[in-house]
Amino acid sequence: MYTHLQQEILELRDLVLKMATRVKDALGMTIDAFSKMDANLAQEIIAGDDRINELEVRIDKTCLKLLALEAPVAKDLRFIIGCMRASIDLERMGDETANVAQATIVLSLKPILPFYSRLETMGQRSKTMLEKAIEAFFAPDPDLALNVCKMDCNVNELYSKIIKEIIEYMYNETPAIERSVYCINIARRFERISDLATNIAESAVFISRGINIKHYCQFDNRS
Amino acid sequence: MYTHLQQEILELRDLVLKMATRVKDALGMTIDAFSKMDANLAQEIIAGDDRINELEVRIDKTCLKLLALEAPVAKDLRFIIGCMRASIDLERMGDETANVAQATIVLSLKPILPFYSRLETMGQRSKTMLEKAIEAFFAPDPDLALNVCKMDCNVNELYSKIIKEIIEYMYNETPAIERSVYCINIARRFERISDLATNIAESAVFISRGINIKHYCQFDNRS
Amino acid sequence: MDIKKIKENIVFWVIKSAAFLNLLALTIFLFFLVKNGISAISWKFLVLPPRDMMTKGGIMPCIVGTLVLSLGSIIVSLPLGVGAAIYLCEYAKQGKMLRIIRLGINNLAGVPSIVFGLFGLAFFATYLHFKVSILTGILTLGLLSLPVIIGTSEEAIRSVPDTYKEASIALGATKWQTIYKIILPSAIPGIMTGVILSISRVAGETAAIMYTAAVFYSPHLPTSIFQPVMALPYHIYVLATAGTNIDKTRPLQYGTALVLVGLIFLMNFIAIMIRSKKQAKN
Amino acid sequence: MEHKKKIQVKDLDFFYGENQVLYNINLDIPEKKVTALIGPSGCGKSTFLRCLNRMNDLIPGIKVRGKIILDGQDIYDTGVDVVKLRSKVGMVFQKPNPFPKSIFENVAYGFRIKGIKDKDFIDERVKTSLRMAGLWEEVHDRLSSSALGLSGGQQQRLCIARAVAVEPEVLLMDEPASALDPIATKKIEELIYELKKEFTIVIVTHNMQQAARVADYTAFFLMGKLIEFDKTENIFTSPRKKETEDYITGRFG
Amino acid sequence: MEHKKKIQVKDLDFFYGENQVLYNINLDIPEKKVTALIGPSGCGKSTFLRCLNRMNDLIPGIKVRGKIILDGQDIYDTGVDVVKLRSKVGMVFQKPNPFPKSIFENVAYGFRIKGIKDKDFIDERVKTSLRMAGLWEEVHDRLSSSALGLSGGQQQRLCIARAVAVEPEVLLMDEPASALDPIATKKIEELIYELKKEFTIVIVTHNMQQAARVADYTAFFLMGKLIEFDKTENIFTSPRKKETEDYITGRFG
Amino acid sequence: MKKRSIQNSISKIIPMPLAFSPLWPFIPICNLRDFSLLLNKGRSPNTQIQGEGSLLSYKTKDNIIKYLFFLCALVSVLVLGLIVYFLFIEGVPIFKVVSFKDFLFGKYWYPTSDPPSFGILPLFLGSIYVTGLSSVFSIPLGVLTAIYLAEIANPKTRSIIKPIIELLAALPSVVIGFFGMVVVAPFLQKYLDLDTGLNMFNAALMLAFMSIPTICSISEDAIYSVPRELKEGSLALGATHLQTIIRVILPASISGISTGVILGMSRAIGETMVVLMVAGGAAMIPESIFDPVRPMPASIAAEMGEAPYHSEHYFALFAIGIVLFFLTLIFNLIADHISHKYKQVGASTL
Ligand SMILES: Nc1ncnc2c1ncn2[C@@H]1O[C@H](COP(=O)(O)OP(=O)(O)OP(=O)(O)O)[C@@H](O)[C@H]1O
Ligand SMILES: Nc1ncnc2c1ncn2[C@@H]1O[C@H](COP(=O)(O)OP(=O)(O)OP(=O)(O)O)[C@@H](O)[C@H]1O
Ligand SMILES: [Mg+2]
Ligand SMILES: [Mg+2]
Ligand SMILES: O=P([O-])([O-])[O-]
Repeated sequence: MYTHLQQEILELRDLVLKMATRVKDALGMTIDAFSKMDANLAQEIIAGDDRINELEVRIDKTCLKLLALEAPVAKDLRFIIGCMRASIDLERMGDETANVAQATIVLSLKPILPFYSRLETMGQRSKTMLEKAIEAFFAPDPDLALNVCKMDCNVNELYSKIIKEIIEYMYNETPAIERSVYCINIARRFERISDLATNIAESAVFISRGINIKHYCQFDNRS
Repeated sequence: MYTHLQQEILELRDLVLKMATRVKDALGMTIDAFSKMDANLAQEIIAGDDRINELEVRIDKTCLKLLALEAPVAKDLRFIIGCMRASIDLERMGDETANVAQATIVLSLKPILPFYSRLETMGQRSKTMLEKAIEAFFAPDPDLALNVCKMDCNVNELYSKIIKEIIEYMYNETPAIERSVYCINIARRFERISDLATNIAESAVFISRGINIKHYCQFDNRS
Repeated sequence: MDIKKIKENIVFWVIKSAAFLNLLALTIFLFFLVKNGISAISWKFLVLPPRDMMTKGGIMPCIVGTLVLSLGSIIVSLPLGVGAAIYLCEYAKQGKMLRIIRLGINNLAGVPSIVFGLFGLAFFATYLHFKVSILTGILTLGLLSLPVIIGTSEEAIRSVPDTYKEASIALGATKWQTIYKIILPSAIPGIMTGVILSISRVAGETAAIMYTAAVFYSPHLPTSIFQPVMALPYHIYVLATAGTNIDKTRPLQYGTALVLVGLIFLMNFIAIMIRSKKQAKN
Repeated sequence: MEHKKKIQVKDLDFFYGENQVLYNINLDIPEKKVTALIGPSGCGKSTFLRCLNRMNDLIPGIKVRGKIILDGQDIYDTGVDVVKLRSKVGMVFQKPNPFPKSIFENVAYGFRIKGIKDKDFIDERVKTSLRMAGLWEEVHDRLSSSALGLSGGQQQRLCIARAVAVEPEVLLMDEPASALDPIATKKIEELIYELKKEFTIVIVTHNMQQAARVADYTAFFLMGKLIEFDKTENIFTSPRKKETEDYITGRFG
Repeated sequence: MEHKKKIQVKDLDFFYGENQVLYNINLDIPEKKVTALIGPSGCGKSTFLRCLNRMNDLIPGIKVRGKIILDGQDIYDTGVDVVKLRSKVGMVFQKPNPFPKSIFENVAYGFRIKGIKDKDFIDERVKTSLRMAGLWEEVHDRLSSSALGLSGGQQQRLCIARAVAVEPEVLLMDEPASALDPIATKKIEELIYELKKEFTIVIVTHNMQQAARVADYTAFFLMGKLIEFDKTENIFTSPRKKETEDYITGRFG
Repeated sequence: MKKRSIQNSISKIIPMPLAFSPLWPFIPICNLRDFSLLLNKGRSPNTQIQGEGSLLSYKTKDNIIKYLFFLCALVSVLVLGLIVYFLFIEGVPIFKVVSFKDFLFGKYWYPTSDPPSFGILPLFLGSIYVTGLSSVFSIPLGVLTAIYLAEIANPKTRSIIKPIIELLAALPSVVIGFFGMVVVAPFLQKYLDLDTGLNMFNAALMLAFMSIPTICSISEDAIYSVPRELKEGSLALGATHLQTIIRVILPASISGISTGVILGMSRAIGETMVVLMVAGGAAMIPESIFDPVRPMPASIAAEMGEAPYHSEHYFALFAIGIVLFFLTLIFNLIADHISHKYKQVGASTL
């Protein structure tokens, strides 16, 4: 039997998908804007964040409504809760892209610094993670999701290295200190984005298996 | 009539209260450790984060169970969802205190820098916000919660000022660059903590009034 | 639309007048009975035996005879009837045996009372040598009222919800404890109703006692159950058709009829009270 | 209220003899939406529902005060044809109550009493109605067998088909699924979801979750008074009145 | 299973005549917990429940295969005294069915049939049982009035008191709240929550939400087979079997 | 089991009527109090479900009780059998005198003339005619009144009239016969200008008066028990009350109504006293409804007194009894069949 709860869950799914796509696009654009030091594009990203926020509110509302009216259980319940969490994470990612875009605007006025390309790589990595996390979320594919969690370590390593590099650079190039600080911030943003992508992957595991892998990064902790 | 759902909600409330208290204490200790540059205390905080994470998992599980088994509506539902959100925020705060503690350990090896006291003030502010947010959450008191949201602007201003100050300082005191970067990070952490406190305050409004004030910071956006 | 309404009104009017006609007939009936009967009834009429070729005196032996016959018949039919009803409701399993028993009871209920009279005459009076006597009458009437008793008892027992039974069994009661402690107490008002109705039916029964128990005239009360008795319904019949002076005894006839009808109405009234009390309780 | 009002109830009081059971009800029932009436037992839900097609008229000694305006006309006006009103405001009852006739005749009943003879027309409408009630697939090959042979859930859908056949504008349902098992209930709920495309539906239900699932608007009654009327979503996420909150969260009583 | 097993059901098959309705059921019912049986209508829940105190014995032509071990003894052994078994395994039915006796006599019935005469003892036990059933406050001043004068919910609690009075170890309940309104239902649910401190409870329910609310363990039956048995929490958040998932999310049928 | 309490406890254990019953010698073994005490002796309750060997297990006792009740139930069948047996024993000898065909189709009933003539056709037809004629009155009146009571009358009227109708059913037939004789007959004679008021028409009226309550109260039960839901279902579809009665309520209760009608007729056909007193008693085939007739029960009742024991006349009367018995049997079987085949329908219960 095909129930209207299923219908509404599909609609919820569409909303989350839309939001995820927006965030993914925003992240892509952010990396673009950063690599090309394109202030206009960056401006666009900042402007677009509102629409992401709006989607978050709508998703929240839909989830609340479904929880209140349909008393969902099992898969349905897990999906709805997963969506609630994912929308929080996605919203935060949106904010982070806006932050990066903000920094990009400041940086675009000055010449580029040598570690920009490393930062871009990091951005790409986090973008890949986000893409995979979204894929895992909608499949839902717990194995892929676990992969995403594992990728997070790489990004963290990369992050540490870049920070070290930037700080070293700062010692030598004092005039670039402010910009370097911005860059540290950008690196931090990308690192956070990959963290958040990990969260989404965790939600994917939760949806498909009903288990919570937060703080564990493995399947078998069912009580 | 007194139902067992109410009983279980009280238990959930106790759990969240416990977690909130832990986080509050951790934040207090963090500010302490920072002001006294006490590496041991900082170590303790980092070790204590696990217990906060554990509480988050327990709260999540309880909420999921209540949603699945009790089909809560209205106040009960809002409270459970509020708790889910609050636990995510609190967990994140726990992480942030651990981050600050980490930075404190590094900084404690070197002499103190002039803007430490400003940072401490900022920490105190965010702590006040957290305390008020928790109070608003458990009362629940939407007006107090709204106040917390408004306090966030102050903290943000303070943050901008501090960052500017630190960057200026870096230009003059090149050897302190690395420590300054750490300090920027700490400032950023405190700012985030006040953001997260704001989130909790938003949850408080949601619980008591059933409206979502995310991205609006005011009551009247009920459709 | 209006045609519908008019049609409806006409039909309802017809229906109402049918009901009215019934009541009218009853009223006429009672009117004549009471008007002519009431004057004949007196204390003496009730307590004296008939005299002067039944043209004078009272109907005391008839009243006594009717009471003896009807109460006696209940003693026969009640245990058998309730027992049968319990069997049918509580023990019988679906099958051939049950079908046969049911068929037996249903058809026994339809046997005309005159045929019961013939049977009583042939079996009890002649074959068992009970003669025309109270005993023969009691047994005949008892069998005649058996289906009524079974029917009402069965209904009363069936109306005890199955869930009572299950509850009792689930508490660890045996089947007989359940029947005795739960089912019968709940069924008693229903059974009582049946008993009273069957007494009233038996009391008015004529054809079945004509050749089994009733006697034309006896100045004394019987001293044993092997003697015949006078009975109210038979007395009416005798006075009205076979008496020596039909017109002269007419007031007596009316009086006797009124006594009989009064007796029966009284019992029915009690039965109705019991039943409505029970219904009010549910 | 954002939607067109189909029925407006104004200052409705209702008495059984001396006994007042509805107090000053004001309520606008939106068109082509499902409106649920909830509340504890004996609060007057059924009574209110039965006011809407004057089924209460059958009970002697009732008294009605106030107005119930259906499409601009007060149904309690003198001169209103009750029979016509009832074919405009259909009703489905708690227990499935198909007539002891064939499935086809059950659905065709509404036409028979209207004196419609056109066989093709009736055939067509019976078919459409059974389709609407989601029953066609299950019964199309045994239309002439007795309706009593259907399962409880099917019988209830048959009753819905029967009510729908005469093309009412409003459908009243008094706990239409309370006698059914969960799967049959689910089917009825899905059916109501479909039917609201065509009809204005008012449903009484004991089951709050059911109201939550099927209704667009929910009215909460307590002791003959209308406590709160709002979008179902609002009632179940953030009711305005404490009584409503207590009732739906099970703290009541 | 973390808890002590009160009843172990092993390879249970059940037939009504030729018609098999339970297939190879294996299930351990934990002590002093509430175990709910859910499943679509006709899947054999009631039949299974009634196997546990041999109430099915009343139906002619049944056949049972397998073992039901209560406290180490197979209740289908020859030589088992069914009457004793039933006073050890009490039962509460779908519709409240107090005897048409006084409230006191209803609860005392279990002692009467055991031939217990000790008045003080009976008084004491009646009182305790009514307390347990949460009814004492409501009825203590009218113990000798008829039980039929109570409301439906009170009657059902009286039936629970009656079952509890003879100190059974296991309480079977077949949809104990399905005939009650939501508020009375809530009370019964809360009562079950209390009773599990003393008794092992097995409850059949049509209402999945009810199973979710009251049960510690849930067994899902489908067409006479036990599909899944687990902690209620797991069943309702992440069942292992697709059938269970489909059923509890309403996709079944 | 101790001896002391047996007598004492019978009356406590056995319901009063049973205690009086001829069956009581069987009953002491069911003294359950003693029994259950035995069962529980020396055992803490609820520790074991294993039964132990008590003196007489409750199963045996339950079986004996069951057997007793079975015997009670069997009495009806037994009696019916005896009735048939004795009717035949006493009735069949007549067929040595007259052939079965002549008996049934002979037009002359002169049992006392010489030679006697035993043709019961006039009696048989008398029964049929008088019953038929009474049905003409009783069926419409009975059914319409039933409809009135169940559907149209307001509850208060119904609660008054229903018991009155039931009272009517309890009127002894002899009184009705008496009424027909002394009130109706002179009236008919006077206003219709007849030779005698004691005739078929009068008898039919009185029989109708007698069987209306039967028809009415059974039909009323059937109509009234049509579930409210069905009626409301029809009204809610916009049907008028009359349409609802005709299209829904009557079809749903038709089996109960037919049962009532048939039972009413069966009662009329077997009725003795009324026809004995008012039918006029002429053993001829009637030509008009105002002719006197002598239905079968009347013949038996009137002549049995004069027929010498085991005379031909006596046998003949029993043979009439056989015919009457089977006639009513057929009616009852039909009623039975109808009420079984068309069970009362209701709203579905789940
Ligand atoms: N025919 C009637 N005569 C007199 N009083 C009535 C009648 N029907 C209902 N009532 C009373 O009117 C009040 C409201 O009854 P109603 O049936 O409308 O309640 P409800 O909310 O539908 O309850 P439920 O949920 O039990 O169906 C109750 O107190 C009831 O006792
Ligand atoms: N007395 C009986 N004789 C024969 N078959 C029966 C009997 N009782 C039940 N059944 C059959 O056994 C199967 C299981 O019935 P059961 O009553 O146990 O189901 P259930 O799961 O309790 O259903 P419900 O939820 O409707 O109570 C059904 O198919 C039913 O038709
Ligand atoms: Mg982390
Ligand atoms: Mg923000
Ligand atoms: O994104 P952050 O919370 O790490 O600043």
